[in-house]
Amino acid sequence: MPVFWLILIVLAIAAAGFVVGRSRALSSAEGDARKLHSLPSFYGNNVVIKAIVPAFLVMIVWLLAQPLVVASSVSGLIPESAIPDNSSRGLVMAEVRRAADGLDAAVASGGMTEDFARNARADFNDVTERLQEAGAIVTSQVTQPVLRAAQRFRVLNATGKTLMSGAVIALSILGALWGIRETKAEFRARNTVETSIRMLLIAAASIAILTTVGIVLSLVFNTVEFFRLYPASDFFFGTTWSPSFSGRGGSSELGVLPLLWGTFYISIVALLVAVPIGLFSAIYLSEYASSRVRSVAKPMLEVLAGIPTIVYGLFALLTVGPLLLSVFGPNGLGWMQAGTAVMTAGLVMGIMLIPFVSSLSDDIINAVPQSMRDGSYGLGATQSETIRQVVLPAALPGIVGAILLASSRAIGETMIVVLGAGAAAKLDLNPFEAMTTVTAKIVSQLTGDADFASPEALVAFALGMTLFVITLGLNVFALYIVRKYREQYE
Amino acid sequence: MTDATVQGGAPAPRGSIHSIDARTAKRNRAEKRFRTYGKIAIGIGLFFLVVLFASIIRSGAPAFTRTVVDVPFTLTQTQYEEAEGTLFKTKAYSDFFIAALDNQLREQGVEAEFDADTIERLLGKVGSTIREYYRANENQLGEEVSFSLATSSRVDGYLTGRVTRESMTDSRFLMAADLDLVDRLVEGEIITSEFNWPFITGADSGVDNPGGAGIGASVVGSFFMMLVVLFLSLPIGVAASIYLEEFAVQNRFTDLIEVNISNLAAVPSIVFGILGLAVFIQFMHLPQSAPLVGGLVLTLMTLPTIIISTRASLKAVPPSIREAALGIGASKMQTVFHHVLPLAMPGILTGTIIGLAQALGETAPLLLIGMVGFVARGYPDGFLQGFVEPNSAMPAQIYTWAARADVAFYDKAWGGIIILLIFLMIMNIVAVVLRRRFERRW
Amino acid sequence: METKFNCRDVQVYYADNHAIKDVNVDILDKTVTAFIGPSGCGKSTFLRSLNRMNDTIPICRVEGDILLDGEDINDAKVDPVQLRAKVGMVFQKPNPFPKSIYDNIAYGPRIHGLARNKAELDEIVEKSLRRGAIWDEVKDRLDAPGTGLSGGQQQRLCIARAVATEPEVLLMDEPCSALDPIATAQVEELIDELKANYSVVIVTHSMQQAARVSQKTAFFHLGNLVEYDDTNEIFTNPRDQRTESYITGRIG
Amino acid sequence: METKFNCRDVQVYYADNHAIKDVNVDILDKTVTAFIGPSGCGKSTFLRSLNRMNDTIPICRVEGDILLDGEDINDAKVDPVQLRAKVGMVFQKPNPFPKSIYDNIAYGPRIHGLARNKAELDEIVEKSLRRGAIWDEVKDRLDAPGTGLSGGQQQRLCIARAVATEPEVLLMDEPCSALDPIATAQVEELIDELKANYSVVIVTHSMQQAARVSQKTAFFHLGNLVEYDDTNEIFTNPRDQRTESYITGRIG
Amino acid sequence: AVAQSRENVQIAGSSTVLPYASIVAEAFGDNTDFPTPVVESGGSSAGLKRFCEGVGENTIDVANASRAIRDKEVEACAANGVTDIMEVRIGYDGIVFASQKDGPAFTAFEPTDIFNALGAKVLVDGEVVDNPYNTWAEFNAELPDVEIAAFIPGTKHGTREVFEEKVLLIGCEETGAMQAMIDGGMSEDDAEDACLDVRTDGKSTDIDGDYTETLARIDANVNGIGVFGLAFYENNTDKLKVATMSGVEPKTETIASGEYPVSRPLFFYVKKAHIGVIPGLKEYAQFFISDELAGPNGPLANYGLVSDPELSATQSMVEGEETM
Ligand SMILES: Nc1ncnc2c1ncn2[C@@H]1O[C@H](COP(=O)(O)OP(=O)(O)OP(=O)(O)O)[C@@H](O)[C@H]1O
Ligand SMILES: Nc1ncnc2c1ncn2[C@@H]1O[C@H](COP(=O)(O)OP(=O)(O)OP(=O)(O)O)[C@@H](O)[C@H]1O
Ligand SMILES: [Mg+2]
Ligand SMILES: [Mg+2]
Repeated sequence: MPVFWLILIVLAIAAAGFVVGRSRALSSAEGDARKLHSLPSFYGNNVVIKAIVPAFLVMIVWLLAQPLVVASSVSGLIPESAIPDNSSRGLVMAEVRRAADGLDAAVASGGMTEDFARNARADFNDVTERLQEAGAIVTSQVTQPVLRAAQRFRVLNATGKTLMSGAVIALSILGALWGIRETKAEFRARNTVETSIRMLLIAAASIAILTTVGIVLSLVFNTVEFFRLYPASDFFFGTTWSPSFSGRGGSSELGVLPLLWGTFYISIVALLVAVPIGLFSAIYLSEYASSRVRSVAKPMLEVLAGIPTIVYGLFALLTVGPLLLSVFGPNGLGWMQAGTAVMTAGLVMGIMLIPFVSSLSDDIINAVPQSMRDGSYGLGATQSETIRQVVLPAALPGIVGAILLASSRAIGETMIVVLGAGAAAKLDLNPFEAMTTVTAKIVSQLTGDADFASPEALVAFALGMTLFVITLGLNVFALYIVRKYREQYE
Repeated sequence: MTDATVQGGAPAPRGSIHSIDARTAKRNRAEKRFRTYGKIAIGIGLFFLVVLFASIIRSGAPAFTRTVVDVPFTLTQTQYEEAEGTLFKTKAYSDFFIAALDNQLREQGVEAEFDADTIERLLGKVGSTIREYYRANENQLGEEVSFSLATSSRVDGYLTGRVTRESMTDSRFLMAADLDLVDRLVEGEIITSEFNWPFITGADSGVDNPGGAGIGASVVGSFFMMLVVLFLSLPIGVAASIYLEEFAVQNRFTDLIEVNISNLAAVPSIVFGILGLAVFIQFMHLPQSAPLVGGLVLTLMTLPTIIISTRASLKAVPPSIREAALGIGASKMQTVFHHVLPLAMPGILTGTIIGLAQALGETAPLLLIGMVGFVARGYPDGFLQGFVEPNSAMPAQIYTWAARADVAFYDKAWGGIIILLIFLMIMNIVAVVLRRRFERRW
Repeated sequence: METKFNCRDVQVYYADNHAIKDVNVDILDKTVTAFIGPSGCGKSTFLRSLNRMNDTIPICRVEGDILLDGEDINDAKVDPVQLRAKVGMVFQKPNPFPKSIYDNIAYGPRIHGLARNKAELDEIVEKSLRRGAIWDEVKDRLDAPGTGLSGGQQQRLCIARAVATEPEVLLMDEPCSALDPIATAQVEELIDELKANYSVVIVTHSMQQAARVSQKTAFFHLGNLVEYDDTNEIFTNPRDQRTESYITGRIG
Repeated sequence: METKFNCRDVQVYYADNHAIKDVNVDILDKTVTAFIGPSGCGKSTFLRSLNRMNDTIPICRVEGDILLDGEDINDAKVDPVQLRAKVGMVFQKPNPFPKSIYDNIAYGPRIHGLARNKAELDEIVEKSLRRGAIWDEVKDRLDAPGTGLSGGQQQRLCIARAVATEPEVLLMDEPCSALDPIATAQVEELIDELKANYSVVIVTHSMQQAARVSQKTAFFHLGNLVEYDDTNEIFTNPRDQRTESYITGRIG
Repeated sequence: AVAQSRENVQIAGSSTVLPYASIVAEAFGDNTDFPTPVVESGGSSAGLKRFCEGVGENTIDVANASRAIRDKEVEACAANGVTDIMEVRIGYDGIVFASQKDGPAFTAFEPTDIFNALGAKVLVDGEVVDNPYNTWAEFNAELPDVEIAAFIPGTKHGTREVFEEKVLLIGCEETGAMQAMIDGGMSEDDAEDACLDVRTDGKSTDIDGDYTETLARIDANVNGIGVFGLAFYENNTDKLKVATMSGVEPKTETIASGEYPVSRPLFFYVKKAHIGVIPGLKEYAQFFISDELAGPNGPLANYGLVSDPELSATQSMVEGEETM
């Protein structure tokens, strides 16, 4: 039975369980819902949860486990001799799977009867041909062991699926019955249901942790490998970043400091653009603008967040860079040598980040109760005084969140840096110099042509890890600050 | 009385409310300045938006027209069999067509110097269109069929002004002299311009075939990815935020989760690609280049944005609302879902809009899970296949086009950006309308 | 009269601030109990302890035993939700939901399943609004937001909302502070009516009101329960000197 | 006594709801004026019109002339900020800022530049808190947030906050609703003291309070100003039948 | 449901090979009944890394590379069970120097000019000093008297290697700087390394993006000179003019004959274990290097690939599934 149908059946059982649970709850209270501990629908939902959750859990585990079990048992059918020298058992198994799929397709398309498929003692050419006719992709002649294995594979899978269907449906019915049995007036159905929801919420929150673990794990091995090849002290305290193309044995200097400095500098410039503009936009939109203006301007600004960063990169390179150059360049103030610089990238990145600050802050500012503003106006404060001294402090946690999000985005941005900031890794104070960031280098080292086992390529993982740890530190600090200055209204 | 006066002090005479006193004037100026800053800020934002839009639209417009050669053509059964017998079949079809066109033009006595090579240079990749047609309509063999076949990108460029005789002096793809023939054919209405439907509906093409490039397939890819992102990141993000903000007790562990989430926001997107490759493809054996995997990776990337904004808006709901609900015997769950969440909805939707917009425009993580490059697989066979069949995504498509040598792809890239922005706006409209319905002050 | 609440050695702290000290009191069923005392003495704090509303204030800590019908409400087994459904509350600051007037009232009955259908719900809403003495003012605008009402109207809306869920005990924190005399009289009438089946605790600053509506009165001062007795006794024959000073208007 | 506010044909609408109808009234300087009337009759609405607080409610529309010292406050030239500095307000629902108690009070003086230095500001804060009759309760916790106070404390904090900016006119919307008799008496004393230099308008539901503190009383009913006269007159000899019904407790 | 068998050939690797692979993949889909292969970009490094991750359907079948696989990579492959690897050379990529069409005339270069302009340390009056030159004319009067502004491939690019080996190193030797360095007490290896150092004072810019970026840089700088692939240049003759190297103009013919020195081979690697398992894999490899496609008149050459004179050897190697 296809999984889709199985899901539908379980859902149907659950739906029936809901109705039964609900009505049983009502009848146990002689039709008077008030005598129940919880709303009747909670009793229904309790049954639904019991009918669905264990059944689906079993189904998922089964679906994950069955291929493994089947594969290991089928794989035993393939003698060592049937595995070509350069191949592996795994690849032959892929062939088996493909042949089994082909048999399925052939049966479905009528090119083969089920009997024939199961007991194809016929010669393999015929089978191969029939499979090909049925549109199955058969790469070469189906061999004896492969065909046997494929047949066994089909049989096992079919049995497995039948067993699974039986188990899942039985479990679902049992679950529903259990839920129905529990249904009595004094049963705390709401609490049970809410506990389940709470579990779900906790599970959702732990995804963040899992992601972090995943990231650390996917970075850490290569990072360790990198430090085996390249001294950590040179990496952390080196002031030069000049990887050489590893083809020549390499005399790379991979000091992270210039990259960190570039990251920091460009992000600061970007935030200096985005935070004031974003914050003032948010203030204007939520406090001054008419609702018409607001309803148009806010989504428009949000479009800025959705323009692909490559467009910003090109915008930096082709428009902003030359513009800055004409003012600060050799023909102007003489501070700038080329169009690509920290300033160029920072400015453009700032533009991209405006909606991160403006839209979120606007929502938060809007959520500050009107009575706070009234209190201030009533004392003769101007609107700006009210905003600065009453509304903004009240909205501070949210605004800090928005700014953190924007800074995170600034740290993680690549395209704009690559195109706008130049690729030079430099430790320099002049914002009109070209610099580059950790992220840009992660991408470029990872997507480069270097030997993947060389420090020049592995450094990408070390860079990722370093950035991860540093931002972690910054976030701890930010959390501390927010806790310290938080003001709670009411 | 006097005592009170001494204590309270007579109010400093404040004068008429019609004439503004010095201090108020000063404060009003500050107010005005503040307000002006706001206007300037919005102005700057919108100004850049307009500038960006203008340049996108200007650069992208040419992608929406194409030039075609309209000619009747007959392919015989023998020619068909001959072509099918070769390895590079489409080339054979193309050659037949060129020969036929050459003949036809000579018969018509077109006044220009040309030979088969000239015609080859003028045409785009016509072979596959012709082959596809006859493979599907074998009964048309020997009949005259009228084809609209794409010209080469240089002819396209010539008609839109990108290419001139001067600019082609050193090119071996189109000789300046070839343009005489183009002029004649345009006069004879054999070459015409039309709206570039294949661009909107088609899939990617090889680097030597800009005329065949379309964004359609990757729009579908992005669509499926966004479905995954929306249906995973929104519920998970909101659920996580609710747990952290409303249920979790403040302790080291929740602090850890909190810091973790903000930290995830700062993880470069390509690192999510590394994670996705390791977890979804290598560990979970999900198919490569599939929107499902892309969607999962982008979900992980979008989650922090949604969580941070949702938490901020949950925090902003005044406690009195919660007390009111709890006070009449609502459970915490009911309080949150019935009262707090609706009030936090605008912020949640904002987070969703921004998060999804970001996900929609992101290329880097897709680089590692195989959605960037050449994924010209056309449309998926069905809804569920849409998630697992190899496909590209709009930003990835744009990114690859922008890197190609032929400038015609550059137009396509900008055209693709226009489509992406249209997609983005359609996606946003729903959220923006919803958000407005939830907005209220209390 | 049975005891409804049985409070033994109740202490409440806001962080370090010891707001309620050693309070022992028995609150009777089918009785109106008035809490009086100067502003800031802990009336609201104690009231909120009775249905565990203080749980929502992170810095707040409650100690001692509070038994409702003999069961400890602070027991881990107790579901605060069920407790609060039984022990309803009207807050000192009116806090209508930012929803329509109708939905404000209907919310409680809906989550507690008090109405089988829309007609019954309509009926409950109307009855509650009438009992809250606000029906006439809002009957034409049940769809208008509850937050767009005048201060006094909001207060009555909150009373109606609390009554709609039919709690066994109703805690009212200065329910008439923003009401005119007539509305006050109507609310007092309601309290009187409720008394027949329920237990009502009311915080008030008006001695007259306390004297009018309550059978028992508790006088709080600086976190201490100074005196608890029949209302008559308290007002005519206070035992503690502080009580006397307060009711005669000498300490605040 | 000079006229402070001169109101002619004032109308206030909330969207379609005609909340204030044709109100004509002269509010005198150095006088306490009481607004009385049943809940929802428009007292707060009218009070808020006097310092243009209704500007902040988008659906609210005010028509007619309101002259302050002969100058139209709704004139385009008028800066509402300056107006509100002159005409201070205590709201019906206490709304302390989410700041420390000190900053709550210091906020007004700071923005109006009433203190030259920290010492002066400290002095103003202390004086205002004393006048708000709350100094003793909070003097040890000036750094604690204003939102962590009891209901009555918050109300007094808001009174102190309004007084700290030294307005010429003080509008008080039920300033004593959450206060015990002693605190009420202290606030009434403050009002009395303010009267010497300022004009005070107070909304109250307590006839006694109106009678005690005010020289003039206005009675509102369903958005109309029914009667406006010397307080004595109103309470002893009301001209309108509705006034009489109200003060004798027959209509609400 | 997820454990479906893969039907398409999955390819990843060098972005230099990507254009050619895309041409072939499209034609392969159009001319056969196999599904169009998926070609991912991401660099030779990432491509080979994924190639070496193991055998099986969840790994790629073909890795494109703009350089030959390294021994260490072969070892890493073997460690993961990827042992039988077919190396397929598809042709050569010519690397050219080009400047703005309307810019000053840089039309004739010698490697020495490039070295003098870009080397970190050059030989001036017999001494090795930090590169002092600001304009081209300062060391070669025949070159225009304009500011040096070069855009060279970043160190992530395979092109960089060719640039270093075939231009800088030669220039270094020819100017005598290398000898001077060795004379100054450096070992030969150190001197070679020093020759390859590029000045960091802003006259030379590393480009980490692709040629489009280089083009954009040159568009924005009249005096700029950049390094491009031949194919890219040929597609943009309207914006760029190309420089000769040692008097030879870069063309597919001159590069194929070896007259023009700066070029590199391009490869793809096939996992032999996947042949016969992944439908169309061998057919794809054969199709790629068929005369019709990779020959001198095929679409790849037409696009700018310098076809391999020894193509037929490669063809028979693929036919026989010979591994490295
Ligand atoms: N923000 C608002 N939006 C819509 N209607 C309102 C709003 N505020 C008050 N009203 C309505 O206007 C009328 C007058 O309200 P107002 O607040 O002035 O009454 P009030 O006299 O102050 O009453 P109370 O003594 O209860 O505070 C009432 O009917 C009220 O419902
Ligand atoms: N959330 C809080 N955080 C800190 N302290 C609080 C909080 N709420 C009340 N307090 C303090 O606890 C004490 C008792 O406050 P409570 O609100 O119980 O007084 P009350 O008797 O209700 O006064 P009122 O009549 O003014 O409402 C007061 O000193 C008050 O400042
Ligand atoms: Mg209280
Ligand atoms: Mg009012």
